[in-house]
Amino acid sequence: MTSPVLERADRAPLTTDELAARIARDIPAGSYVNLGIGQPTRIAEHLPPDAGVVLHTENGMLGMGPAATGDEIDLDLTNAGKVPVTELPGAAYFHHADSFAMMRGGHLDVCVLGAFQVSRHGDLANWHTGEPDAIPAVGGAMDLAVGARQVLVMMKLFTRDGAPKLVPACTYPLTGPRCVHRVYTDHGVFAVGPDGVRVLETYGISVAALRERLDVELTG
Amino acid sequence: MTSPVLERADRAPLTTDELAARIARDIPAGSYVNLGIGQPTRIAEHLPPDAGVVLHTENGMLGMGPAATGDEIDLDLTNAGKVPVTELPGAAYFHHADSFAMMRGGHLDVCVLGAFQVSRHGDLANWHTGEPDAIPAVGGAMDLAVGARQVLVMMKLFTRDGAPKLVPACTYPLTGPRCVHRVYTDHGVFAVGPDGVRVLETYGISVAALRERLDVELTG
Amino acid sequence: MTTTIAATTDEAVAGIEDGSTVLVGGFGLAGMPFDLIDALIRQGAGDLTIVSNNAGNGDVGLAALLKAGRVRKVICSFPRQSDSYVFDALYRAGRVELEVVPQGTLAERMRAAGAGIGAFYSPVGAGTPLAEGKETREIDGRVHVLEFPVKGDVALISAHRADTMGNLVYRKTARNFGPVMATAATTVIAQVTDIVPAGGIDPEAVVTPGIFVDRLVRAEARRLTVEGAR
Amino acid sequence: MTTTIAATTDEAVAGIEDGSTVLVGGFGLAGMPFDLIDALIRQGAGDLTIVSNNAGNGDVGLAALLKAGRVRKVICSFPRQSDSYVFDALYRAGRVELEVVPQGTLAERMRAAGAGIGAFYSPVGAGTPLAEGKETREIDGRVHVLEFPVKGDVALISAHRADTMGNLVYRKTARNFGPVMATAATTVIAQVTDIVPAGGIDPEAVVTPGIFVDRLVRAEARRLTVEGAR
Repeated sequence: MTSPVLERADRAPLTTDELAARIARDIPAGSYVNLGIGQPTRIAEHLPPDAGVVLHTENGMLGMGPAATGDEIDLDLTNAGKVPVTELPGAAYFHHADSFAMMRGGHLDVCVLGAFQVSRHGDLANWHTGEPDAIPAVGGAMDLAVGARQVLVMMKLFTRDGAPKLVPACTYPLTGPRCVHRVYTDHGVFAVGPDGVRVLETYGISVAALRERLDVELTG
Repeated sequence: MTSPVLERADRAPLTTDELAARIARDIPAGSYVNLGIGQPTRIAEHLPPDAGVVLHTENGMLGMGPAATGDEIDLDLTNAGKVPVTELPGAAYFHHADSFAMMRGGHLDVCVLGAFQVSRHGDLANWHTGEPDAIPAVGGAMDLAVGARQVLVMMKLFTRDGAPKLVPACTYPLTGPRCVHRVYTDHGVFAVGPDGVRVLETYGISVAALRERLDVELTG
Repeated sequence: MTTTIAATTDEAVAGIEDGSTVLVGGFGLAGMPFDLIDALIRQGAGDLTIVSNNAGNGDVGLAALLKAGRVRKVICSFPRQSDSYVFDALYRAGRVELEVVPQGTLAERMRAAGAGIGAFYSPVGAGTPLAEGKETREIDGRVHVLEFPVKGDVALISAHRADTMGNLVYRKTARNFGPVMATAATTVIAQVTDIVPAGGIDPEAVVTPGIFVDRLVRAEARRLTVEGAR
Repeated sequence: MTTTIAATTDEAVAGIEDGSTVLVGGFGLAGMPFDLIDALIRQGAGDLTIVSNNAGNGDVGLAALLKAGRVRKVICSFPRQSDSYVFDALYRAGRVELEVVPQGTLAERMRAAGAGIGAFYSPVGAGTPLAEGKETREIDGRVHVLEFPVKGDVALISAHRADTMGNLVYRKTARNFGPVMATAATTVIAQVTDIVPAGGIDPEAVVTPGIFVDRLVRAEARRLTVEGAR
């Protein structure tokens, strides 16, 4: 039994803030969550303060608060994007080996990552464009991809050139095979995995039109 | 070039306290040391207070002080033999995985262990008598045997029945192969290793008499 | 998910199933979660595999659980102690299985379970009877034994103080196996003498972050005799 | 052996040899041992392999060491940053080698070096280009990659406070790689803002026990700009 698709072709695609808010709604109260560098960090602004979500940053902290401003700025306290942040009551610090043990050991409930491409089976490509002269830099991307119990991707569904980023198979180098559970995009929300892609919601486009523009079979 | 044997056939074999004092003399100032359960713990009493030797106990502490007495007794603070001990200034506590990582990683300068048998190549047997109805119990013996940079054994040279405990090959189950560097006994001090056994000192027996009673070739 | 605070130790151990693997903290009596073990005895789960450094002292704690006949197997480093007579009798009667693991390997195998390490090579035990039947590999001229994770369904641990987020600090050498067991079980239950509000523990001094702790319960510190500690 | 306290950073880095592998703490600028790196530049050792999370920011710290031409190879997780222009230029000119390692694997490989683990199987990187040429093994239905220790001849780290025994505590997320690097090098050199007498640090709160620290040196805390921290 699958729930019916929420089809919202009548409205505009989600803005980045709307998308962040949409993802925030799916994060269960009391979860331990890692929000990847870039757009996913904006999800924090949409988490209800009483939800008790605890943010992890892989450079060694649980209980991370919002970005620091003014006198709060302390360069010994940054997030994984090296942006100064704050500390909430009940925070804890730990070293890098412990922090990544926590991730790799499956203790985080959710992580949300950006992506260049996601395959219909949940392969993730988000660390390398494959361009021969690019300087490779992986950071914690591969660790995050295998670590959390639920790996969510936040991305635009199409590149600037209109090419889909939800693909039959990634053409960019992989970050991790079959690790993504859900893909949240401006045009729709998708479950991915062994059974392929199921559309859950669309925004500013119909399921029929999505079928035209994506090169993957859509169920749901 | 080897130093001459210190042959003291004219005196009695070393008492346990004399043996502990003899070993203490060979522990360099400033060393990090683990003293095994039983007789080796008595070496601590013979370390000069100004030598700056730091004692490790594998149940999670550096900077262990002497046994606790009277009101000092705190059952949350024991050594590996589960005897209440004290804490010195500059101590540190850590958990078991970190404690054994420290040992296995080769960070301890010296450990001193008791033994049932040591082979001429430095094989150690100190955890199991091999009796079929004995309940096996290894504790941290195998970790200590491979961990420290210098593994010293403190034991009597002969069993109550007069059988040598420094042997061509251990007949008891091994704790670790080729891990012992020196053997300190009531009757003498021996270096063991790939080149076999070298006598360094004798007490209450001559080298010639030792050659008679031991089944291993003695050099030095 | 969020750490919950149980009103009683009985509530804290609810739902532990027959056949579970239970990691039990403590080194001898230091750090032993006595109140949780007593509650587990009342709760009734049996056919348990117990992972702990020792196999019980006197008639309390693990020894009481063994005596109640709830334990199928013990995985530990050092069962034989001066007062391990309950275990000794059960073992000699063939009523409990025993797997002896070097102490540091036991800790590291649990750490591996908690840290998502599939297996690791350790030099400890190579060339001894405890490595018989295990894969070995020579690395940098030294024989290493391949060791696999030990994961618990449940961990019962004792800490000193918690905050309401589940962050834990310990006391002296009672820390021992608690922090590593807290990472290595599906459900982690901690007894503590004190629960303070979030912010009541220095974030720099937290030993076990709350992410690892599922259930907390307050329990009075016990006065144990010195004899009992041996 | 006993931790020694150096009077100057120059004294602290004395004896580092050409061709050494040097572990350098820090995540971006937080926890970066700037004063020790400056002293290493003055000291003159070259042909170095640097293990660090990043490959330098702006013109300071690691970037300055790279600029001085002392680095043969960088092992890191994330060289490419908005202000990593020194590394970028050297790399594109073929004047520095690069080995990219996933961040957690980098930390765990150093932990293995410090913990006497010969090798370990990790699921991270399996099925990606970074696992090419590495041994793999399926464990519990999941492909794992065999990873070997990364050991340093020297580690340069920055901590907050030390006592005269060499025990260290850190500040907030500047802790990052310091504690694991302190376990993984033959000679560990720490710069700290403060050295207190033995007993001046709570034994429960020590993060790096003094056994891991060979040399300590006092260095003033730096005021860095926010821009510099990106």
